[in-house]
Amino acid sequence: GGRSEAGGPAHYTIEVTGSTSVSPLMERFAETYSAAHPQVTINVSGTGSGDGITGANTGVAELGMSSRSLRPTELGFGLDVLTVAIDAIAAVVHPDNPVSDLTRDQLRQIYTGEITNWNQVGGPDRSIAVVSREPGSGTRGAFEEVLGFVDLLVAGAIEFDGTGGVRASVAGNPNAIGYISLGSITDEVKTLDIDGVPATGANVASGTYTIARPFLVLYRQEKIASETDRFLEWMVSPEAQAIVERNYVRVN
Amino acid sequence: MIGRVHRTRRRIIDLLHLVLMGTATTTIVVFLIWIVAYVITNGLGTISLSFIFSSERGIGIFPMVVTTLYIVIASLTIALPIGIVTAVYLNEYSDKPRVVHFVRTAIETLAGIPSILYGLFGLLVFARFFGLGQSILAGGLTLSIMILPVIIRTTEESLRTVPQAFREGSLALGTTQWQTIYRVVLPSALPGILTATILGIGRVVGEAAPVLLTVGIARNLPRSIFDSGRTLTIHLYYLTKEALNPEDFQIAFATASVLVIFVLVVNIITKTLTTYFRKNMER
Amino acid sequence: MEQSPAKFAIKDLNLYYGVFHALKTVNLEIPDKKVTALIGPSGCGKSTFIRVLNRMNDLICDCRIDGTVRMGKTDIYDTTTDVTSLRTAVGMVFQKPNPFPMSIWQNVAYGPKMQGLRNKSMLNDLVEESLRRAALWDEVKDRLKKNALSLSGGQQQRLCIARAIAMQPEVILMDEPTSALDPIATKRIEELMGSLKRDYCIVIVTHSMNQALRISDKTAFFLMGEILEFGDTSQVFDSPRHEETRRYITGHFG
Amino acid sequence: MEQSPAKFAIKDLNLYYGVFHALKTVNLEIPDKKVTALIGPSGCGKSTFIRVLNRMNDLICDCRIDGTVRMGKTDIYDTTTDVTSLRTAVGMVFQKPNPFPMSIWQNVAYGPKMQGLRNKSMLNDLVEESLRRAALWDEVKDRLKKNALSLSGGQQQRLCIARAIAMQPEVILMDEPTSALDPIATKRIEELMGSLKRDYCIVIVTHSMNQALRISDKTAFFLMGEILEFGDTSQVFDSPRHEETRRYITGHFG
Amino acid sequence: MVIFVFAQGLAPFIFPTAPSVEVVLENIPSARINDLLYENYRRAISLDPEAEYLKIEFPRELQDHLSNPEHLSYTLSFPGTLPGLKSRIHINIPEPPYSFPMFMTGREWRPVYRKLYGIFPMIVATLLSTLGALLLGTPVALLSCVLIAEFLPSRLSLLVTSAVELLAGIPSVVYGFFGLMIVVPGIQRLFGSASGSSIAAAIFILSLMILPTIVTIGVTAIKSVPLAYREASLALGATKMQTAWFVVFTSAKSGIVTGVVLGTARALGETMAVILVAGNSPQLPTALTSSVRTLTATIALEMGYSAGRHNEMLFSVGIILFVLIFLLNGFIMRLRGKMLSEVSS
Ligand SMILES: Nc1ncnc2c1ncn2[C@@H]1O[C@H](COP(=O)(O)OP(=O)(O)OP(=O)(O)O)[C@@H](O)[C@H]1O
Ligand SMILES: Nc1ncnc2c1ncn2[C@@H]1O[C@H](COP(=O)(O)OP(=O)(O)OP(=O)(O)O)[C@@H](O)[C@H]1O
Ligand SMILES: [Mg+2]
Ligand SMILES: [Mg+2]
Ligand SMILES: O=P([O-])([O-])[O-]
Repeated sequence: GGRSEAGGPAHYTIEVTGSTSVSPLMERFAETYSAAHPQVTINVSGTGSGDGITGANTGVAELGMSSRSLRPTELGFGLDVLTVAIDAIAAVVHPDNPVSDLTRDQLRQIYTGEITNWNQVGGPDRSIAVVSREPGSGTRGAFEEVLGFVDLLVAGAIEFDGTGGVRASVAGNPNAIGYISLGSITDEVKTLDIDGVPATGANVASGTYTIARPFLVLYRQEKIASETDRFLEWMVSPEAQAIVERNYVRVN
Repeated sequence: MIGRVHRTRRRIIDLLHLVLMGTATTTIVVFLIWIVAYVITNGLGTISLSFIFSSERGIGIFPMVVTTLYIVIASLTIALPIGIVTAVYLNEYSDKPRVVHFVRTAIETLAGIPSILYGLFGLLVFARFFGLGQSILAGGLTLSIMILPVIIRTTEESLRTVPQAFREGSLALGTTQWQTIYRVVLPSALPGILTATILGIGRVVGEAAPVLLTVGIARNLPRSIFDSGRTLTIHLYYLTKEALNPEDFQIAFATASVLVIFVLVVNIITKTLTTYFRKNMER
Repeated sequence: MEQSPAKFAIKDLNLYYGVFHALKTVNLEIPDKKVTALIGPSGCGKSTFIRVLNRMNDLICDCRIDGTVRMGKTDIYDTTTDVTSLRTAVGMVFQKPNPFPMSIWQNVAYGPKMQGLRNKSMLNDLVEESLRRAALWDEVKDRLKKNALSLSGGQQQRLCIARAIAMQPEVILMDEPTSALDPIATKRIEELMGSLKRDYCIVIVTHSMNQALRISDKTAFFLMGEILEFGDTSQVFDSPRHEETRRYITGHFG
Repeated sequence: MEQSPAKFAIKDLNLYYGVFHALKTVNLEIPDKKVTALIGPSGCGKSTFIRVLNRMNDLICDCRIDGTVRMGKTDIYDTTTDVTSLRTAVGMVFQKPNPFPMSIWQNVAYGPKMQGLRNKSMLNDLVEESLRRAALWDEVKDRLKKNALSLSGGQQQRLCIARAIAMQPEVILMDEPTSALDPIATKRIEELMGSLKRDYCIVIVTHSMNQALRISDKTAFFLMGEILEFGDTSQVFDSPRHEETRRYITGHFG
Repeated sequence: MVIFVFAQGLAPFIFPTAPSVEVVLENIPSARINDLLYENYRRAISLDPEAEYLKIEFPRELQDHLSNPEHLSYTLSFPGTLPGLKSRIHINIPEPPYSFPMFMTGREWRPVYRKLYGIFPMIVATLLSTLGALLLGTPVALLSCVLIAEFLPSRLSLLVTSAVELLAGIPSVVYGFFGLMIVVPGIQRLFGSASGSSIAAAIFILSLMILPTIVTIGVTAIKSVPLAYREASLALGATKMQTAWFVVFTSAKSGIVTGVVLGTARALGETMAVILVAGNSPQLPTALTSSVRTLTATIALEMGYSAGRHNEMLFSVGIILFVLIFLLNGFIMRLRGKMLSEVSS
């Protein structure tokens, strides 16, 4: 961040960098906040969770964003962490797919390659096209961790580097199964219930739907300016959390 | 000395080749039309003045247009002078064959390097090492290195086509070498330099991987070249990748249409300017 | 006729293109205010020689030169000689007309401008005078702003001559200025040379015996890089000293 | 001398480049087994005319032709005429030597190969014989695999002649084949023409009066796209019917 | 530039990930490690390299929950409510330098937890998709080069050339987009496979993308062949087609090779379009419908998310790309040198 030389009330720019899944939410935050505080500009760059963490650690950006919990090495940086939202991850299939409910076990087995045909889970006789995210994606990390198949993804799984790619791929392929952020569901795809529990914000909040991950903001308390501090506070305020609620699950 | 049989056979073979060539060319043209039509028919509905000139989320892409222009200007400002001077050096002062050979080899190599590696380099050197962060300047520097080979090669080609007679004519009038280059050689090579510029613009506008790594995807209207920003191509990439809202695909198509139309316009401008200059030169 | 002073004095000139020995021990004195013609079969070194006189061969990288070439008192191949000012004093018209891709006016004004002449009205006068002397003024006076490349071949050649004259050089070198021209244009240019030689030293390369005979005062006959014969044109054509010269002139080869 | 039959009969030939009228009502009969020389000032239409004889002008898009050109019995501009086989019968040597960037052997063998001759030993024989006749065999027999572009200008020109002979055409057209050659090469090629005319009809364009006089049986004098004079070479040179011919031949222009 | 990438990319084969064993506490207010008390400590705790054992004492309430510690090798976790708010203790044991042969020949790319960095499948995929694109695209490109430059009337030729240049200027993301929406479903339907994201789709899109490069450069090369060669060949009674192939095309060989080379470089280096259509599974392809991941795709996919050794490994992948390009360039220079010497000597 930095102060501009222009006159008037001191202008301040907050640099935010990191996760691409957090950045849409952060951009909305930024717009709303800047509208109320015209002296503050917030620059959001979505490059990836790893970059956000490194950026906050090295001071390239004041705030970093991550869509996954920190890894051990990164925890060792000693960054301060603020959870601004919880994002549920929904398993999705093509709307024409008759299957609408899977158990956690079945879901895991599909992703590890133990189940390869839809007829094994009560669907038609078609092989399953498994769609995943790229390694390192926050969404994938949380999904694998919650279902307990970390690094065991079936070898032939298709990997996309974004929610949109996964959704488009599932929407265009009746054999496909994928998982995406709850906030990105559209009627191009059908959301599966897991163990009979539909993926909704309410179910996440109540703890019955457990495939979820946090949206984190990282910073160093001792380095940040007072403007940034106020922005951080605001992000967990009811006003900000109301924005969260539109697509994600609020934190408090 | 040739039989009628052979002549007939030759004719058939020729015809066969012609059919094959026709098929190949038609394939190319059909795919071109398909791609352009696919993108534009899907995107045209969304394009409007406010789509291009509004900064508001979900309505306009003005910040991306501005960032794209910034990047184009930044990288051309850096790459054009360096590229032209290098090309002039290689072509006009090539009295040190070793140096020239080395520079040529370096350029050939640069030309073949995948753009993502330029991105890595820019990220490491400009963004991290020189502390520019992800910014238009870092991106401009990276992209200018990337388009340098294109500019040098194309400029050199056009310098090579400037007849030696022009140089001799000028030097014989007692002008210095620099005057000759500046007044006679460069103006004659202008169409080529223009082509180089346009190719460079096309590359800068179309490139995604290195831009993503060095400029970032900040959606704000950049206020200086030290700000991060999002180019049209990145916007398109980002929309397809992280499509958050149902309408994002519409916007993606519209953005793609804007890009395609931009490329089209740039091409038409080049063609027109080139023919204009050619005409001016020849007749 | 021998009284006019020598403009160029060439002594023991040897020129090599790489290993190829293109000019072999050439000795020659070129008189001022006269037309000197260089004749000889193709590939014998005429162009090479004429390009020695304004150091145009400097542009060819593997070209090496031995011996001395003096213009007036200065050794033009001395390292301290300023090539640019040498070329200012020695104008050249090339075998193929090579006007710049600019307007007619700009073509003629180009040289003086590069020398620092900025005054527009002086330039205008200079351009008009040069074009008049090259017998081109009447044909182009209404379209000085037009591109020079739109002129016909003969007009282009005369434009190049005007461009050379505008520099007010001491010497004009012409390499086969009429080889590609039709009879009428050829005649015009020959007349021009006749009038120019009053002020300048003119050296001309030609493949046409008749042209040499018509316009030159002195003739040098080149053969395989050597000067076989040099003297007054009338003497060379009427009573050549060498059998080869006679055979060449009467068309038995070339 | 007039008894030999006409190879080409040209009647009322008019040729236009766009709006430019390059050949004006040309009528001419070119005899077989003779050398016919075309002379005339630059730009008068000699090259244009010679290219009419093997329809090379087809390559120039804005070129339009009127009148009839017969070779033997066939009208070569008839729409049913096969241009390819016409050109097989009419060989051409261009003003500038233009060997293909391939080996010497491949250059000579190219034409026959394209006609379907595949037999390697027959090709070898043909190449050798053609090169011998073009007086080039001795100089290149050890380096037939070398690139043709590494030959000297004169050798290249002879290679192009060998290439044309290898096709065993009925006619050979040569456009200024010696204009860029040194005396020795020129002489060789002139001798070659002398021996070739026993079997072929030869048409040659030349700028050199002396050459025309030395080698040709018939001479046509072109001026501004018209044939001003045509007849036996001795008659054209010794007693020209037109004043312009006389003036051109004696070097009063061109 | 080379130096920078190399410096970053060679590190994992030389250095271990950390100088000593570290302990990291996540959401644990206090713990006693090797008899030292850490309260609200959020930095990595480096242990004395000489230490012979590691003793961790947890607060009582956590000890009750301690369960099944070996399921993740270095991390002890405690059941909590939400991901990110769990209490965990991580013990970072430094990894030794990675073996370069394993990097090159390893079949598994599991960079996050299992720390396997084998890029062999990606090398194969990169080479196969480039080769495939060349095999499919080059003949089409060359055929139309000749048609455009030699046979089409000049107006039409100009029109087609402009169109092809337009094709060259379209951003690769647009190609990828087109591939994702049209080509991928098409291939799925054609082969009846589970998914259309495959090496076949990558080859198809890549061959489409290298067409304009080869055609534009090839047409320029063919058009710059002197008219004299064509005249000479036609005057020898060769047909236009024979002239086009045996004289014009052969003379333009060097320029055409340049075009093919630049096309190859483009195919080898293409990133965004490939990511969208190839499926990106780091596996050895067994069929045309196998989903594959290329080297460039790996860099672009993971650069933003990677940290530590994983990040450095992506630079190592960059080095491999560099080497491939160098080899390609060397090969071309050889080839061109050969061709030039063929022409000049
Ligand atoms: N740049 C060069 N490199 C090598 N050899 C050259 C070069 N320029 C000319 N030569 C050779 O030097 C000799 C003399 O060439 P020059 O151009 O002086 O001939 P010329 O007398 O002007 O002939 P022409 O009447 O055909 O113009 C020729 O044999 C030619 O091949
Ligand atoms: N492709 C063309 N388009 C338009 N005009 C042309 C073309 N080719 C030749 N001409 C014109 O036609 C006339 C005859 O040209 P041609 O080449 O036949 O002359 P030439 O007698 O061979 O002259 P030279 O002795 O200089 O070779 C010239 O005035 C020339 O400018
Ligand atoms: Mg010359
Ligand atoms: Mg001619
Ligand atoms: O882009 P993600 O890190 O949220 O998968």
